[in-house]
Amino acid sequence: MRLPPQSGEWIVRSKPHGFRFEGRGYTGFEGDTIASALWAGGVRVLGHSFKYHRPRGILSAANHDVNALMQAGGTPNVRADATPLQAGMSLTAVNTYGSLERDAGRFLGWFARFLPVGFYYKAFHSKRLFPLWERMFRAMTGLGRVDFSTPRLRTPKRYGFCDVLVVGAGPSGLSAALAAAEQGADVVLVDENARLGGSTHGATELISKVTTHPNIRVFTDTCAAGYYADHWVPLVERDRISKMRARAVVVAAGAYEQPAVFRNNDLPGIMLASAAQRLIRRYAVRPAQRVVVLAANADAYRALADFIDAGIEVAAVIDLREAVPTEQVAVLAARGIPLHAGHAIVEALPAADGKRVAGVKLAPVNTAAPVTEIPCDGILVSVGWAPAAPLLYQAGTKMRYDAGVHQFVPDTLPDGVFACGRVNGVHEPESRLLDGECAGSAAAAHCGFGTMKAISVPAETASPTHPWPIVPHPKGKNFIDFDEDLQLADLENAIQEGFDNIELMKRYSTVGMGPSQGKHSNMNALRVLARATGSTPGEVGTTTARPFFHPVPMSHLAGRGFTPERRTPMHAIHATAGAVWMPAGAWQRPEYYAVAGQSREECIEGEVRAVRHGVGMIDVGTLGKLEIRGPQAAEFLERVYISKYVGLKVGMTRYAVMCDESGVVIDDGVVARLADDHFYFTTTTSGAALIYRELSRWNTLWKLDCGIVNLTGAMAVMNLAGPKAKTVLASLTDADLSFPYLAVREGSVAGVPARLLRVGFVGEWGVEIHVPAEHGAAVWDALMKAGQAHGIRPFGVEAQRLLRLEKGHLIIGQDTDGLTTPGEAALDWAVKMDKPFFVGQRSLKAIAGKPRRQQLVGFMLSADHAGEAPKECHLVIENGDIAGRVTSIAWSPSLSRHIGLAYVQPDIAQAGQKFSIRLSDGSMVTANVVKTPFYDPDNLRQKEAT
Amino acid sequence: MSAITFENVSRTPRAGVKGPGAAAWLAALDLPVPRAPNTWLPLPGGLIARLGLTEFLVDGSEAAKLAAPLVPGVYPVLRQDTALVLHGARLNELLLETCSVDFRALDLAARPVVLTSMAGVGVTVIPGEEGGMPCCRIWCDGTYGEWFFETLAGVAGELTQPGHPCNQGVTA
Amino acid sequence: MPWRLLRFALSNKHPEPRMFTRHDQLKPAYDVVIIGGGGHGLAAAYYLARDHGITNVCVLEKGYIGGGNTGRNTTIIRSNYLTPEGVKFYDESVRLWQDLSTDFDLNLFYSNRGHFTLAHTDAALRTSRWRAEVNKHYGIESEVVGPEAVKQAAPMIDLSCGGHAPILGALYHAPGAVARHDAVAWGYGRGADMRGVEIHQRTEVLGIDVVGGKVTGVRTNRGNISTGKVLCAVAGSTPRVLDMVGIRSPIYIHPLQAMVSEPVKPWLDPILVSGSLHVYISQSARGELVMGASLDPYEVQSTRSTFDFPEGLSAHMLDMFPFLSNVKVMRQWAGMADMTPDFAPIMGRTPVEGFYLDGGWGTWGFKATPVCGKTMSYTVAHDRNHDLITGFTLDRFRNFELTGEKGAASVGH
Amino acid sequence: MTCPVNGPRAISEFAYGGEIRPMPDPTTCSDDAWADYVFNRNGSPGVKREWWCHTPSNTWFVAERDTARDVIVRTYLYAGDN
Repeated sequence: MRLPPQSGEWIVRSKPHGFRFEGRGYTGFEGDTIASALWAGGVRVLGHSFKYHRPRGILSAANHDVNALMQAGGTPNVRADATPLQAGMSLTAVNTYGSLERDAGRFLGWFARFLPVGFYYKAFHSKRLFPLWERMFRAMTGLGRVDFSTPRLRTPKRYGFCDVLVVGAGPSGLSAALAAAEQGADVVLVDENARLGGSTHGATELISKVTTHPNIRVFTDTCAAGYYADHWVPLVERDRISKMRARAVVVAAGAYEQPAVFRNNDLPGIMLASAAQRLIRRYAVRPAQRVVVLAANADAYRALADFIDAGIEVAAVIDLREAVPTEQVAVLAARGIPLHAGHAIVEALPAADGKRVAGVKLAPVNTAAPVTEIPCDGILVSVGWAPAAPLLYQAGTKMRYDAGVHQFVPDTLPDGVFACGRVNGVHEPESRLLDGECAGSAAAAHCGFGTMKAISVPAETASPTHPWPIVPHPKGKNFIDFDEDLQLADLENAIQEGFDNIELMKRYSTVGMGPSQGKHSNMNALRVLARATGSTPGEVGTTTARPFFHPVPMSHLAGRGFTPERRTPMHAIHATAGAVWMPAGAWQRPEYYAVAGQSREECIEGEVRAVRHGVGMIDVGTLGKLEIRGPQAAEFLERVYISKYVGLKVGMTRYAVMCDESGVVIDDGVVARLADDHFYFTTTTSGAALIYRELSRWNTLWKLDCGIVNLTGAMAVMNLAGPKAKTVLASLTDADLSFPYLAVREGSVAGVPARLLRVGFVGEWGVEIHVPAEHGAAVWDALMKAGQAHGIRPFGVEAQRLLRLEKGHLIIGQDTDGLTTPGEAALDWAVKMDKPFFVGQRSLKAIAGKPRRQQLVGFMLSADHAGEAPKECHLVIENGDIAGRVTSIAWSPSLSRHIGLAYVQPDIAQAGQKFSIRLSDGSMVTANVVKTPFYDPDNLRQKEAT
Repeated sequence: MSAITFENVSRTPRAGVKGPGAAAWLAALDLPVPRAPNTWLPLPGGLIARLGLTEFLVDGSEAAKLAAPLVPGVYPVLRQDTALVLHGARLNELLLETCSVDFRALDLAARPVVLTSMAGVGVTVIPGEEGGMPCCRIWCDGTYGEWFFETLAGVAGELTQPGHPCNQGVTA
Repeated sequence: MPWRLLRFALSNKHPEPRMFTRHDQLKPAYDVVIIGGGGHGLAAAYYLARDHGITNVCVLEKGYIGGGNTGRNTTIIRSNYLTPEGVKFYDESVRLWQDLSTDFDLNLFYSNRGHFTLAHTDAALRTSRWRAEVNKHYGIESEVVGPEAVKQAAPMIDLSCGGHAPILGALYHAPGAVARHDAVAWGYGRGADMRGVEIHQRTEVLGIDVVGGKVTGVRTNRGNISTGKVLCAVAGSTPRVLDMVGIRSPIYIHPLQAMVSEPVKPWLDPILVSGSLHVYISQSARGELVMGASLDPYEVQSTRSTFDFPEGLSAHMLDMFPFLSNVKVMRQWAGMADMTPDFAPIMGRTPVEGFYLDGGWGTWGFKATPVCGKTMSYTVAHDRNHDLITGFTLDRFRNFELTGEKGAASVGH
Repeated sequence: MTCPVNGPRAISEFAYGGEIRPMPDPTTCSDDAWADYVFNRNGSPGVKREWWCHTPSNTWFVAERDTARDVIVRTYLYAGDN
């Protein structure tokens, strides 16, 4: 079936590639597609259809032959008509049970009449049986198989920039690119084919001008997958994506040739004339020996020449048009090819095995005249085109139906978007060059390069598209959608059932919803609907064309998938100390430090003990750290926190709670006053970035005389705590450590300037040491060394959680939720309603009168509690109803009791009251409400070093 | 194809300052003050960059000058960022794969400073040219530094592999 | 082979009658006008006619029925919410769902697949337990399970999620299901139509007449109608209709995008949701992977697509399922979501007499379709809020009494 | 999106801060008026004045944006309500 060398053929005959299909060996050439190589090898059945499992061959050879999807090793749904052949490929058809030869699914064809449009909506739905039917469907459905051993592929993704992006390198695209480049624009030209030229073959002079032009970058084998706002067009290449940002886009995407609809129009051997031309010119493959050409336009007669040159016997030309232009008639006369004008194919005749076409039945259009038969092994169809307009639609182009060319054409184009060539309704070869030059020049001018050339493009003399290439047949099998196996009657029935709107018809019949997204079916479906509803295609309109133009692999979309990670300056030290990490946003924090031979619990308990009885240190560098300076710094804090800061003494700190405008607690931290006009304060780890941004917004609005600096990444922080902490620190600092609880001092630690905040979060004498990040590791090491004698231990997030719980301190986000007010969280003491203003104050005033929904309380389980303890978020149950929930609970080694925090109804929130907690298994546990702190109620330990 | 060289210059002295009075204060310290936002000027042994409207970064020995007593409307900014200098023929490709800014469109003569996001991390970039090859100086939050360096180095490594999809001349 | 199909086979002419009667003109007056021919509006019409005998009703649809969020969602159905109000409400919805196919004599492909909400942080795990406990309290199957249970249901998942977000556990909700979304609108539409309700497509409401605080009529591009009762069921466009009657609301519109892969042989049975990775995924009866993520981060009143969306979602998909690298995404689309401050809907009577609201549906409207029809038809028929929706009324905001659904909604759909 | 200070950037570099809504005087306004300010939104499509922040530089500015078409009309630094 391989033809003698064709001029400009794409195959490299010196490079044969062996490959396997359905277990048999074949040989093709470098440059072949899978489909062309198989066709050359005499294979006619490339796959089976989705629903009826009918044999299918090549239809378009233009990347929408969805019936020729193949499994290539681990890769599903490989498009044989567009995928380059590689040596050693092992391929199978996707939609078969068993093999293509013995497809157990063939029986579905016999049941076709049992499966009318939407049949699955109308049956199988008895509540009892549906699961069984569904299992059957799921066994039959789907196309290719995913291979679970496929590794995550990280394909590169890059940004790209250009002045003019030209989509499509056919004649109009080439001439557009050249025109734009000539005017000085930086041009990118993309085409999904391996070579430039589009449907024209050769056009070599223009191509070489384009490829050698310094202003033009060419992307072949590349699909412009969609149009996005501001002229962003992702260019999908074989192994990467370039996200192209253009200043102007020229859509020269051409048109898809459209099939004719007649009985058995899906038999292998029936293909679009353009597909046959591709086989011949690119791959030197003879589509068939003896063909009938179904024509309705000039393109068909141009194609004829190719067929004849390729030595194909053209048995007859059947032309849907009554009046065939004389020059076209002449083409046939010269070669003695019979012409049947005003005729249509009413049926294609299958060969005995039903796996290829063996002849046609034709009859005059719209008459009951006798039918004649012509034997042939191929039918080449050229009856019209549909614009490849998805990008234009996505860009917001208004399209209109042009009855002159029987297609939708751009009516009003968005700013910076241009169209030319077939997609623009221009089909005559010469006109396409002019139209392209015109669009390219306009696009360049739009970007400020040169002025737009005044070029007049002659109107089409005859329509390249037939308005009704559709022939009904009582026995059906006249397919409109080859992806979904939809026949003419299916659409007519859908319309009759009331789905007489293009979108409804699509959804009900699934026309155009297959992998080719309606490239060969939407236009004919639309015509059927228009005729059935007595409206014009223009009135019916088209469905929305969503991205992508062709399906895009997830690996390409995902790219490398950057997931930034933050590390404190002490990260490496923690790692060597055996830290077990837990994620906290972008951070990794030590949950605890593993000790050989000890369980998680033992490790954590050991860390707690170290803090309670000796000394421990935790890295709290993930806290947000902000600095605010200026005459109105205090005023600013006064407005964003619920407590008062104007009166805060220099050298002192104060707990700080932040609400949103509805009075809900969103963050907390500590504010330290370093000078009258200078504060240093912290936020929660998770809140850091957002709080800084929000505070910046407030100050943009308020314009107070102060400036906020974000030091979160610039400062390392460690909390040194425990009865021996003071001793340890004293050995490394010049600062006088007798300063009181909640005070702040500046001094040097291990020779590094530091801010020392006397805090009590964990309930022992403790100090937060803030130093510039570059010194963090050194200071940590020095303190650990100094602490060795005192059995210092680094402690992690879990130990800190427990220590703070013993002190009854809450954690925002764990002991509060999206609706918690300060009052509910037992923070009334911090709320200063007598301030002139703070964010959330007015809302708190509004709800002050209302009864409280819930109240945060501390609770203990009885000392003799045995068995399972409640978990966080177990519910509090009162007389059978939900009365609250546990937010924190832990076994306190210091108190040898289970202690926790819970939200409960106010009427059971008094110390001494009892409530019950329900465990997951339904059993109840009694808890006693107690005052917090649980440990060291008078906070003596954190105030004074012991 | 030549590799991309990475130099970690995080140790060079650095200081920052921001606030409505910052520009005047710097001028009073005899430092040249970039007029336009997001531009920089060279200094003996370093540079001064204007980040946005009222923030400045002094990189190099001159940073010491910022230890001078503050005046109202001037707020010091402790700089602890990771600072990298990247240089090489494939640098532009590296930038295209990690950042949405078109650095080639910038006019280097205008000494631009670019505040953007690279591989998902907020960065300050000063693009330049050296020995006919692109180079740039990048600052990012030090706590992202390690990951940022590893990630960029990883991408750069790929870019030096022949056959890598981004190494075909046509799109370079 | 079911007998229904035999019947199709034995007659050459397709026997099915029109599902929706064509009405060339609007009547001058209706007892009830329903704005919005999506699932909610058609369901309300259906139950008004079926349960309350009110059939002089018209449904006005600007485009085509089911063309809004009904046809754009990812068809997930579940009831494992966080608040008592939410749980009871959605539980009733699931109950109704299970019988709809039979009620309609139309196969909705209601497919019970089981629903996992993956927890990647201890905070998420806590929320999961909170939801599970509340759910169980109201008799709903819902429990916290460990990573091994996730691995069992989806053996091929990468529990470490590429190392970024290890799966610590999940909230498992056995009743979780998916359904063929378009068919829901058609089923309710046909049912309402059969009972005399008029469905008018391509009919746009231009204004609503309010006299003395009371609804008197509706103005459309096809003429004016007088009516005393108007139900607004246009989630995604609610504020525009509320403006017509001068009601202010907290509703703001953010797009929610989704995408679908090429069909592949079924490999994923359950529905998986990851709050941290912003992924939800199920595999349809066609073999397509239906995937969604979180809302777009800013207000937009159009269904435009962005490229950031498939990029981000695919990256997170591959964190969970690296082997999907070669699977191709076929199509992306978007819907417009009515967001509210507390992630709960706004339903029931309003300050304008005779004007009833069914909005604020955020990203949970599809699963509520049947119960909304039930409760809103009751509310309209009796001019009294149905018990199940008293927690969702508009005045909760004026009273600072928000519902606490935020916790549940924040972990996905 | 064009930041008034940093120029045109990919939308991914920006954070949305919601519509700019004047706050009623909390000391004088009624509870209802306050609740309206806190919760209610102008949810209909149209050109709105919004807060946007260029996150790499933490620059807050005003964008006038048509939310019906997601088209930015203009951007400028905040200079007080008007």
